[in-house]
Amino acid sequence: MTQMHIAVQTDDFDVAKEYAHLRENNSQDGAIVFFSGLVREMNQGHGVTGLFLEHYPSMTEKSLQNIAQQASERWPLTHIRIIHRIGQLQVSDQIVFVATSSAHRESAFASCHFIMDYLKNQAPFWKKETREEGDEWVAALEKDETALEKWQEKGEK
Amino acid sequence: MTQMHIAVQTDDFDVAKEYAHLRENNSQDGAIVFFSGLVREMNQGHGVTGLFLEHYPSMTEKSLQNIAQQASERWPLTHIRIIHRIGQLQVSDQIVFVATSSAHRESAFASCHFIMDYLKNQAPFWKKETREEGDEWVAALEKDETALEKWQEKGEK
Amino acid sequence: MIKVLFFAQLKELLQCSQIELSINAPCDVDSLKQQIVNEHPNWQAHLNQNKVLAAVNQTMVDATHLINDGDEVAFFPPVTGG
Amino acid sequence: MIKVLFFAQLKELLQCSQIELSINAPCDVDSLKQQIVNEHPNWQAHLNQNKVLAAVNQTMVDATHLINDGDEVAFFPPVTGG
Repeated sequence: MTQMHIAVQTDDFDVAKEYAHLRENNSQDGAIVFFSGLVREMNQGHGVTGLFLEHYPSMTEKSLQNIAQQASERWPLTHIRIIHRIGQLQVSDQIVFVATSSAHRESAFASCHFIMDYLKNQAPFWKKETREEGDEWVAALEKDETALEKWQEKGEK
Repeated sequence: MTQMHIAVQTDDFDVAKEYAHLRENNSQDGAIVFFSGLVREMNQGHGVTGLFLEHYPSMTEKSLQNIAQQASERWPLTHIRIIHRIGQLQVSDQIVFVATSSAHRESAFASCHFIMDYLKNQAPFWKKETREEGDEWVAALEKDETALEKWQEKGEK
Repeated sequence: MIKVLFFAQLKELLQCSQIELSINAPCDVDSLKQQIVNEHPNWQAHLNQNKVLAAVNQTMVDATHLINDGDEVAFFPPVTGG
Repeated sequence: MIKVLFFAQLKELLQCSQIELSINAPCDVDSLKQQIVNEHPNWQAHLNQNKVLAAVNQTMVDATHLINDGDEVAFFPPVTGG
């Protein structure tokens, strides 16, 4: 059984606390991988001073649960932790945290990467950037869609 | 220029401090990936109560520097941090930490995974496990050697 | 009656976050869109954009998915979280 | 003179961590191994194992690498860190 923790919140998160949760009473895992996403000052060629994260409240956690469930069926994971922030954020703020733990590093790396790739394509969040020239919705990138292909190819083997 | 920090030490490391170093004065990066390796209580079918990490002192840092250098030439990274512990460790102890930061998640995931795969194959560390049936040197696994193939294939494209 | 929600840029373009309407259930997502456009002709260009995504009861679906009375439907642009 | 170091299980099997010896430089790694085995016949099985790796001046090398006077050579089992 994979222990899953999923949160969608306006508050910031503490990576040290999240890491402590992954290690707590955990003597079976040899590998923890985490990803942390931050607000960049430059995005798609625009200077950015902040961004607003809108979401679809009743769908967001359900969508993240579904992605975590897929990862837990595909790799032998002890923990999955996903936190995504919503609301107003500034440059360098933390946006998203994904961590997985497993006996071995291949499962931990692949599952963390898989969750981020699917989150980018399927979780109902939208970013509106505060740019020097005015507020603008961020355009979805084709590369995020093609990022899913690597997981589908592997699934067919 | 990639900022590199490489340490080989008996002391434990603090993941929160490492993470803070990666975020410090860093408004250009959107992605941080880190890997943390821990002592498992079961390894290759044996119960383990601890392990001793031997290394080749004058070669260790040079080898990690070389791996970090290769990663920095292959992906656009702002930071690379590698810490590897030596000496006596207990179950659940932290062994190794690798973190990379980049503008985008693909570079951060790939480079962190690349560094761990090469570290496993090229950095001169050896583990002697304290097992219920006596101390025994850990055998190298073929899967760690074949893990390098994915990076060579990509390099040929 | 069904509830239809709009999010992000689509919500701003339509200047509307939510409508309720009666449908001849079951109808598919494309038929629902057509019905909405009939009632709001000036929404046509925005709602019929290729990239507009649809969710029914908080799960992403394709254009042929059948909608039943009481469902919650949502239309929104490609997602950009993470 | 060159310095030759042994590590981990190989060090324990040979019961030796370091030797110094004179070589006819340059000689390759395999020739050096042969010279060592000539001086320590009971090391042959351990040192000639397929999997024993070699480093010269702290860089891994293959069996044909040429060793010069003053080099630091090391032999060790496959690494198991991380």
